[in-house]
Amino acid sequence: MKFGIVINEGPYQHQASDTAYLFCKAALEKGHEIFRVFFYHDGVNNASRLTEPPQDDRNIVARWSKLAEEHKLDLVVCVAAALRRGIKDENLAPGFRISGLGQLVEAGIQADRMVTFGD
Amino acid sequence: MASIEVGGKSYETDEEGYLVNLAEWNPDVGNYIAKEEKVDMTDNHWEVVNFLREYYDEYQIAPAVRVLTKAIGKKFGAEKGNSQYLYDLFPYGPAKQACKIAGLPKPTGCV
Amino acid sequence: MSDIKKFMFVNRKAPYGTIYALESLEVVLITAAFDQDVSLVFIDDGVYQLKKGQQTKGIETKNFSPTYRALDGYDVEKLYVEKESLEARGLSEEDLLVDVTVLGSKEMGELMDQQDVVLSF
Amino acid sequence: MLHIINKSPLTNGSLDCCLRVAESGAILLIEDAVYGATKGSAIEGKIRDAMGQFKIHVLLPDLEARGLADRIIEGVTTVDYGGFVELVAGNKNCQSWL
Repeated sequence: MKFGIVINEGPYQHQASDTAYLFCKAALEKGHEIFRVFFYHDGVNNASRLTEPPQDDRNIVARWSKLAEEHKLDLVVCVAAALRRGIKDENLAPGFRISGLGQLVEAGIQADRMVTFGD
Repeated sequence: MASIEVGGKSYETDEEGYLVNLAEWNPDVGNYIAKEEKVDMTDNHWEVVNFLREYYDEYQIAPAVRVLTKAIGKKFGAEKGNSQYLYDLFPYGPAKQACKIAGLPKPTGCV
Repeated sequence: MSDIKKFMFVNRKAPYGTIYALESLEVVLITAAFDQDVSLVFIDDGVYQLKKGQQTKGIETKNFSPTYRALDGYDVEKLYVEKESLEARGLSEEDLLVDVTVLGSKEMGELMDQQDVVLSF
Repeated sequence: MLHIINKSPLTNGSLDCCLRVAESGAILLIEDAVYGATKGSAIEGKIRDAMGQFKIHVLLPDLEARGLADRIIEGVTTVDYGGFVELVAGNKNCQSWL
């Protein structure tokens, strides 16, 4: 089955990104496909390469990049939300790309299920 | 921050030349931006630009091209309600170019 | 992409206190371009998004409430408000800035069941 | 239909709203909503009532993280992330009551 994922909250402030990550990992382990992960609202902050958590904490951004690399995930950051919050190509972590809201709608059309994680 | 000089007054713009403060707009500023864009403003051009400003005043957004086309057709006649007509007036697109001349914000959320 | 899906946007948050209402509206405007079956529902504090007479000068924030009136031009015509939420806030249809269909909770639930994609922000 | 709740029902109205509007189907409590799945809370009765109409699940890792895995209300089913995935896949659609 093809899943589309929406993440509306940034890392560390809210559990949404953690839950979404563990959901994606479990779905992939079960042989499902993640069609796209769309980062919206403060969720765009999950894509900041400049994030430096303490070493004894999980690295949420790096974890997404790694999962994307291993499974060829499409991590899309909403351009309108990103520009509002200072996320640009220059500070984008590996595996993420910036694109329009149409990518969210398209995920809704293409995926069998859409799951939203947020506050 | 960039700026443009029109009639001895300075207007702030963003890097792409969109007016920063929408309230500062006046027809001279529109004409100036049009010249920069190499658009020769005719009555037909002003019709669209003025329509965009009225639309923005009323709804606080610049309309999507599809919505603009339909609305123009309804208001000014079917022969004007098609994207060919609008692209002939504004070769770089009614959303980008006409909005810029009208002093409206850059259309975001591009598909 | 010829298949048409039923998209429902569930608005349960008030405007201005958080950005969710505004960014939700932005998604709706984009979705309109994809020729899908779009409905918007307003439940709980989401009904405050449609309150007439919003004046945002004092908080130096853009008033995006007039944009709801543009939805019709975008062919987004299905706007539903939950009756219970409206009543719980002392509001009636006359307080709203657009025409909506008022539904009881259970009718709202049935409508939600029929959707393909339910998005809430 | 699957209804996902992520806020503590003791301080937030999301679960109430879901119970008022939703017809039937499954409810999954995740993140801070897992407090709703525990015995002895002020809303235990509400959860028990809802069981007649909905199948209620709780995300166990979230409950364990909060030190309450030993207090689950009888009849609430625990799932791990894999079970969460299957719930989404097994229902026609889902809604996150954010």
